[in-house]
Amino acid sequence: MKKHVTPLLDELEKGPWPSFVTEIKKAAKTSEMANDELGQVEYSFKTKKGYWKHGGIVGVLGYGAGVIGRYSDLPDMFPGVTFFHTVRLNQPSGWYYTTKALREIMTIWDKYGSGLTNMHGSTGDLVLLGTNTESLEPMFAEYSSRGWDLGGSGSALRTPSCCLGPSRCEWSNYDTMEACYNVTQEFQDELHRPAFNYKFKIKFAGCACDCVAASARADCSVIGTWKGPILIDQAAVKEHEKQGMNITAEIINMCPTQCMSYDGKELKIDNAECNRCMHCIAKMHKALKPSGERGATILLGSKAPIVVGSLLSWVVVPFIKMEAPFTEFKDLIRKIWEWWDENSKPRERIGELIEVKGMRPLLEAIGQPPVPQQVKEPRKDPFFFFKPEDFEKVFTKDKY
Amino acid sequence: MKKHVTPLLDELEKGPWPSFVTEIKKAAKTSEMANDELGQVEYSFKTKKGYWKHGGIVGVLGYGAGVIGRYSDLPDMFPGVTFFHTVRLNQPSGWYYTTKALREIMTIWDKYGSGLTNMHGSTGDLVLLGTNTESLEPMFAEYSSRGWDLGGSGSALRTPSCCLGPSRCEWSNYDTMEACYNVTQEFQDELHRPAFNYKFKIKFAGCACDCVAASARADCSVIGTWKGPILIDQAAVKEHEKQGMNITAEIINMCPTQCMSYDGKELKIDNAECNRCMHCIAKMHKALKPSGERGATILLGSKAPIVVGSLLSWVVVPFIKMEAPFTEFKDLIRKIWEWWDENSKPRERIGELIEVKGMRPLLEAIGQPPVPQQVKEPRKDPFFFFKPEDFEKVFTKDKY
Amino acid sequence: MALPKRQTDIGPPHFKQFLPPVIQKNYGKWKGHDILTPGLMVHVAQSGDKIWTVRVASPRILATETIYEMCDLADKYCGGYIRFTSRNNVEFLVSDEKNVAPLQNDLKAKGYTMGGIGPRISNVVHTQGWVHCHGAATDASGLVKAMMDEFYDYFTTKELPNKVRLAVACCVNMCGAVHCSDIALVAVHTKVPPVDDERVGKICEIPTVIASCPTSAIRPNPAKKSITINEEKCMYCGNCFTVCPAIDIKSPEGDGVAIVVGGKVGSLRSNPKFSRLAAPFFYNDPPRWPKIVKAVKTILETYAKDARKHERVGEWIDRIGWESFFKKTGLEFTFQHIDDFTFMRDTMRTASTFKW
Amino acid sequence: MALPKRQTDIGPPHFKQFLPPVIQKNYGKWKGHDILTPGLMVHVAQSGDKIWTVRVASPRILATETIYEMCDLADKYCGGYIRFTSRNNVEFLVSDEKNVAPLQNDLKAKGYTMGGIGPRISNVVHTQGWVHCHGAATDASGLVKAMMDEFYDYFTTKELPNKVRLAVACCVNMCGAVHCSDIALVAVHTKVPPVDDERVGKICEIPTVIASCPTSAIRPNPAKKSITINEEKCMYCGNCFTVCPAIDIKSPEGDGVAIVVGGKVGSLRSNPKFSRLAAPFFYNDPPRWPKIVKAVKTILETYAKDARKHERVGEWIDRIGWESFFKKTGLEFTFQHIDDFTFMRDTMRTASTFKW
Ligand code: SRM
Ligand code: SRM
Ligand code: SRM
Ligand code: SRM
Ligand code: SF4
Ligand code: SF4
Ligand code: SF4
Ligand code: SF4
Ligand code: SF4
Ligand code: SF4
Ligand code: SF4
Ligand code: SF4
Repeated sequence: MKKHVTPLLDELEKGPWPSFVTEIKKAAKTSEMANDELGQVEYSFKTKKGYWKHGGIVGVLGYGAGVIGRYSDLPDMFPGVTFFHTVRLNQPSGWYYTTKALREIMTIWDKYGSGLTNMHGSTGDLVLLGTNTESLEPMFAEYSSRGWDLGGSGSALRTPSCCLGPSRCEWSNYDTMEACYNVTQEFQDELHRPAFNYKFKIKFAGCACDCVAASARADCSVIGTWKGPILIDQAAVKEHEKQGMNITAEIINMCPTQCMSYDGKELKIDNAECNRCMHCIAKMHKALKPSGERGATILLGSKAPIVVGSLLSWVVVPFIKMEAPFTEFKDLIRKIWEWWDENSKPRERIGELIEVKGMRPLLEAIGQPPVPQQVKEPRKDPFFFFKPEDFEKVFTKDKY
Repeated sequence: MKKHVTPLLDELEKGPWPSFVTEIKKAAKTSEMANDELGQVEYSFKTKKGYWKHGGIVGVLGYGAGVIGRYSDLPDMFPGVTFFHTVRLNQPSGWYYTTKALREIMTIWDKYGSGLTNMHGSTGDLVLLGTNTESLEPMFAEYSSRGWDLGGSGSALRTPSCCLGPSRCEWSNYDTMEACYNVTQEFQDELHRPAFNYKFKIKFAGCACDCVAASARADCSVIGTWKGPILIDQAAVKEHEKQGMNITAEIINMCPTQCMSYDGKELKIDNAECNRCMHCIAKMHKALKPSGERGATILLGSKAPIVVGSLLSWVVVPFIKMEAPFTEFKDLIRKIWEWWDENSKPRERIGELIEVKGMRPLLEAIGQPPVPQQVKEPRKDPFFFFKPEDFEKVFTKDKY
Repeated sequence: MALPKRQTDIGPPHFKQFLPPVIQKNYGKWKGHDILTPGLMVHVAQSGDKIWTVRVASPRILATETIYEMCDLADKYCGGYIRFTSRNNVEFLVSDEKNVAPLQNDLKAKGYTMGGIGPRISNVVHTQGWVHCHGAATDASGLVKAMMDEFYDYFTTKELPNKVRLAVACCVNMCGAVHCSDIALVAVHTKVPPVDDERVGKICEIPTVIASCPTSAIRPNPAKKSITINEEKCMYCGNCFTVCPAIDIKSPEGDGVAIVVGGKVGSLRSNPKFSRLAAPFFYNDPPRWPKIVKAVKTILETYAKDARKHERVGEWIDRIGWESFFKKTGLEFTFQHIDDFTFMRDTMRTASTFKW
Repeated sequence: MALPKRQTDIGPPHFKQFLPPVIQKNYGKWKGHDILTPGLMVHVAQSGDKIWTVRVASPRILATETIYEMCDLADKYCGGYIRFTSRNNVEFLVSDEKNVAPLQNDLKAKGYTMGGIGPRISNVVHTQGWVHCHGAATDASGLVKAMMDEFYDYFTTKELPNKVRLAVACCVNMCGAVHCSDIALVAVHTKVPPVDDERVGKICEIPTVIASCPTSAIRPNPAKKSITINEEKCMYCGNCFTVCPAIDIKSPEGDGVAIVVGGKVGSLRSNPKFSRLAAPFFYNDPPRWPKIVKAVKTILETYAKDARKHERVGEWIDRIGWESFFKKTGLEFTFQHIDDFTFMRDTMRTASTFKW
């Protein structure tokens, strides 16, 4: 095994933060692939350029997704990375593992791959970093026989992910972990065999804190929320104060709807005006908690900038019950896909399509009425479309 | 003269608000035109439809602007309005008149037109409502010989207008009235002979109250502002309080930058943080006033919705001195026009063009540097253009 | 009679000659003002000089007869000076305090309406309507009269949290400031316009017609030397009609009025704001459009009751949220309220933080 | 050796088997939590049961060797349970309080970094970079390491007004949450990509290439069975390269990194926000990109000093205004900061209300 000289990368082993270079070197001790990966990365640092190619589609039999083909541009210099595909293993909900399971995964990986991983990828997968084409089938046999399946890639449903929700958090408004598992199981075909016009991501967050960044990077963002008042433990309010909290500055003045008051004795919330932003609850976590009916808000469309600029997800269904077996949610997703499929062009995400077509056809397709909760503000320019039935149903009402 | 039966319009002579129907009837007593106008409007009320045509271009010799040709669709029913053009007389700055001047204008109008006016049109002109084609020349001779000229119309500079500013208001940061007059005089040719690709409006407001709605309906909005601290008369603060003002609720809490404080004794302003919104000054007008250097912010682009949706004007020059003879401002306007002229398509307003081309070419054409004051927030998507000189001038600086 | 000698490019007369002497003297040197009544204010100069302003409502369409009468009053009490405001009210400028009350009495006697100063409704900025414009989908003066009869007290006496600027536009060209008014009416068409192919060929410039359409609904129809309108894409703005009269946008059955709210132009407290859709459509119902007036009244009174002092309509709505606005006013939220023009993305809600 | 029997469409294993018993028991019945130190928190169930979480930094690229080591620790102190966070930290889940301190000591001894909980910097969400991606305009892991060495104390000890979420993306595809992070780096190309006409014809689908361009800069070049790029319109996003490798976007001289700031995804206080441009371009300067790190540090420290408690970076900037942000950080405002993409209109200032 050729030892690469890596003066630039060596610099990145200095300093207190854990070093990815050290990790690559660890793997390079036994893996030719990892060793040449080290060499190629050093060369990139030297020349300020990447040397990876996309390649043809590679994968396992019967699947169109789960493996990203990757090839070095410099196979002569770095033969170990001539092929350097990544494998996306579908992580368990909430990224919980037993050491037994984790060791098993790693042992198989040491056998077939570079020994390098991403724990985890941005979408949520357990990413195995670098293997060659012929290893894919046997490796998949080993993983799948032990209960592990591949995640998504390409124009498919992407591996859903979730915050840890009810497993360790007091604020989860629905069972994010079960929802993520159950929905992933339901849509195995959509996950493994790209049949969409582009990718579709689902992320489950238990509350408005959004610890899985669903609102910014999921075509479908499921954000838990509730319908009842915020319960107040006045003694605990005092306790927060005693521990140094300036309740007026930190809570009252920061409440976005200005629906709270505190006179030094009693904390009051005008619940009808509260928009459930979670600020007071999160910061005064010992004193306040939500109550009443639980469920989620469904938002659609967020994505990265290409092609029309980055989008955040938009409220489509203000409130939906999220209870196993999540039938209502699954039906909704199916209707959304159907409409998306019928109307989109290749490489058009759902958010982009909604922008092109408008919210109305989507809402009609999924059977949702228009409600002000969907908008931050109504339209400004008086360029609106009417359908004949609007006149019959709406504008002949007594008030029009 | 045929007396029209006007049961619907008669309804609109009831009620306390002054009635336009009464006005039309007044004029109809002596004017055949006004009489048939009454009839046609009644007919519109009955059939819920307007009956005016645009027509060919009409006007006075040597001018392409100032008259709007208008013809009835129902000349047989209402022969008096077969021709019913409007004439736009350029109002004096601030809409001040002597009765002598006003009478003179009206007398001429009684002679040639319907006796109906709009005091004033939305752009600001003194609008004379309804005359025929052959009256235009003699009428113009009478008006112009007495010192009155026509306003703008069509693809021309439109009649500039201004708030009354220094004539009666304590807050004017520059002489809006003189600026409006002087600039109108300077650009007589552009006003009378449409040579632009579309209309161009200029409105002058003396401060951020914007009493002439410049920010929403002028291609060029000139909003007065200042650079010094707000002077506080603490005794007058007390006076406001005594007269019932809740200083905390009405002033402190409403200051958008939260840069004010009041402890019941002294009102304080952190002037570096003040954005000069005028709220505290306007509501506590006896206690507070601006001080220091005066001038204006130049904003470009506002317009009504067609074609790209309504626009508010955008800050282009954060601060400009506005002192007679307004050379700097006039040069700026000329440069803006030049760029607009070279780059726009027919019927493309300056705001629309800026949106198509981006701010950079405009700023470069008028010699303005980019400054954060021009934006509410920087761009989000990393889709930016670079020019070679940016690397030379900016990105080779020590910090890049 | 021979005509006087014609002049060109002389521009407007210089305003100075029209200013009352006290203004000329104190020009640019005003110290402050006091709103004494809804129809009367006084401005005080640094010199101590004062000028009283009596503001009078105007229907904007004025017959010369009325203007002569106003001139008479101005002669009697104002030294022959008079002005109009940016919202088309008339202002009598009184330099001598003694003249204020007699002027007010005389105005009252002659049936004039004083008011509009301070935190209340002033005159309605509006457009031509059936009185004079060719594209009008409603009448503007009629709507103004119907509204202001109803809101009369808000001009003459009653106070509101802040100024409420009303506007009316008779088509989406919006000649006025409808797009940035507290409460405004804008007339809309709701039917795809029929095209008179023969006339299009004769009187219209086809590329201009095609370019005029905000939604790119117009395509050339070379066979007929005309154009065709894609019915799916047309949102009846009438801009094609503006550039080509052979496209007949006006329809007695389909034309009507929308209500938009929450706009402003000044920068006090919050920046200028666009008006946004409150109600997408009311059938034209002249002469008094009772349902529209009622809807506007509901909005106005909900604001009057609910807003904090100095909050403009749009600021109030921003504080309570649009979902509360619809709840409190009882206005129906429809598909039309959801933006589907270019800038939809900025109007959609991106969080679960709304009120039920 | 024979391979085990292959299965398909089994999906991920059910998570329940991976949950520590105390979590299984108290699932969905947690009462509250306390952050004890930056690297340690405890969650208390309604039942009174507790679980301690020790959070450890990870470079995300982990060799199996390291994972085995972590497994050993989890076996020793956590009953064999371990998890990863949504920001790629490792969490050791301790059910028995007695094990907390020994675990911490052992972790320290082995050189692990504990921290990231509470109002401070947690791990950096990032992408592949030169390590694995074909379009990368920089390296992601390298930038992360360079930054986090500098901000180490903000992970382990120092407090900030609120959480500060850092992210790095190695191209504008932004695999991560750069577009909504408090402070993030995004790599950009700055040169119009040369087109290999011969290869385009062979390996690319021309209509897809044309459609891929956000600015419509690409036109067909039928003569060469290729495409041409309009240099005026191209903003080097590389999307054409994503769909067609014959367009060579990567350039050692032209590639570099921009800094964006002020984004967030949660809805506490204010709605989710997009990140916005703070600095458009720094040349790639591996291995430690010192100027970028310095610029980020300036932003971070200005925020730390200036923001109110609980304010996120974007909320702080919204309060003080972007003009103040540039003034206080000393970052240069350039033409690139002014939006010239589709949604420019919403980013321009529409009032004279700014700070000098
Ligand atoms: C591995 C991963 C980054 C990472 O280091 O974690 C990744 C890597 C790639 N992404 Fe991504 N994306 C990854 C999460 C994301 C995310 C974040 C998320 O899913 O939460 C985004 C932003 C959200 C979104 O979907 O918009 C993202 C937005 C993109 C885009 C832009 C899509 C768009 O509509 O704008 C592309 C471009 C494309 O699809 O052609 C892309 C394309 C790619 C490709 C496939 C490009 C390519 O062909 O080389 C990258 C493969 C790199 C490689 O070396 O394996 N990746 N990509 C992430 C997936 C790991 C996993 O499965 O867990
Ligand atoms: C473990 C994790 C969830 C998971 O499934 O993995 C998690 C766990 C908790 N989050 Fe989170 N958050 C986690 C990612 C996030 C994210 C997502 C992200 O960063 O990509 C966000 C959104 C950030 C944003 O808005 O851009 C997030 C925004 C919050 C907030 C809101 C902070 C704010 O005021 O804006 C809270 C509430 C708080 O801190 O007061 C919160 C609170 C919490 C609590 C206190 C919830 C609880 O009661 O257990 C947890 C410990 C807090 C801590 O780490 O300081 N968590 N949290 C994630 C840890 C990531 C890490 O390693 O650092
Ligand atoms: C008379 C007046 C309305 C009024 O009742 O006061 C008016 C009347 C017309 N406007 Fe206007 N506009 C008038 C002020 C405005 C304003 C307000 C302003 O100037 O402050 C606007 C909005 C601001 C703006 O410019 O965007 C305005 C935006 C339009 C538009 C839309 C322009 C656009 O770019 O979106 C058109 C359509 C056009 O130009 O073809 C238009 C076109 C028209 C035409 C010429 C349409 C036509 O050919 O019939 C109208 C002539 C009506 C007539 O019967 O004379 N008018 N127009 C106003 C001019 C009087 C004056 O000179 O003082
Ligand atoms: C006479 C007039 C200027 C002119 O050149 O004609 C004028 C005159 C004054 N305005 Fe105005 N404004 C006039 C149109 C406007 C407009 C334009 C419009 O309505 O189209 C606005 C912008 C409205 C908007 O933002 O949409 C306007 C927004 C203000 C404000 C800001 C109110 C606010 O808090 O938002 C003030 C300050 C105040 O009232 O405290 C103000 C204050 C004033 C003061 C007190 C200024 C002064 O010291 O003299 C004047 C008397 C106030 C009053 O009428 O209540 N003036 N004022 C206009 C009277 C119109 C009318 O007949 O009612
Ligand atoms: S999103 Fe809410 S429920 Fe989920 S982990 Fe974060 S705070 Fe808990
Ligand atoms: S959840 Fe948010 S809106 Fe509701 S009371 Fe608390 S801080 Fe206010
Ligand atoms: S805009 Fe300002 S200066 Fe002009 S009249 Fe209004 S308040 Fe006075
Ligand atoms: S002018 Fe506006 S920003 Fe300045 S102190 Fe007064 S209220 Fe505050
Ligand atoms: S709003 Fe429309 S119909 Fe009314 S005057 Fe203006 S252009 Fe004519
Ligand atoms: S009415 Fe408007 S939308 Fe319809 S075709 Fe004409 S221009 Fe286009
Ligand atoms: S951000 Fe770009 S270069 Fe980096 S991993 Fe994603 S697609 Fe590849
Ligand atoms: S790099 Fe981007 S902007 Fe340039 S041609 Fe390719 S897709 Fe278009």
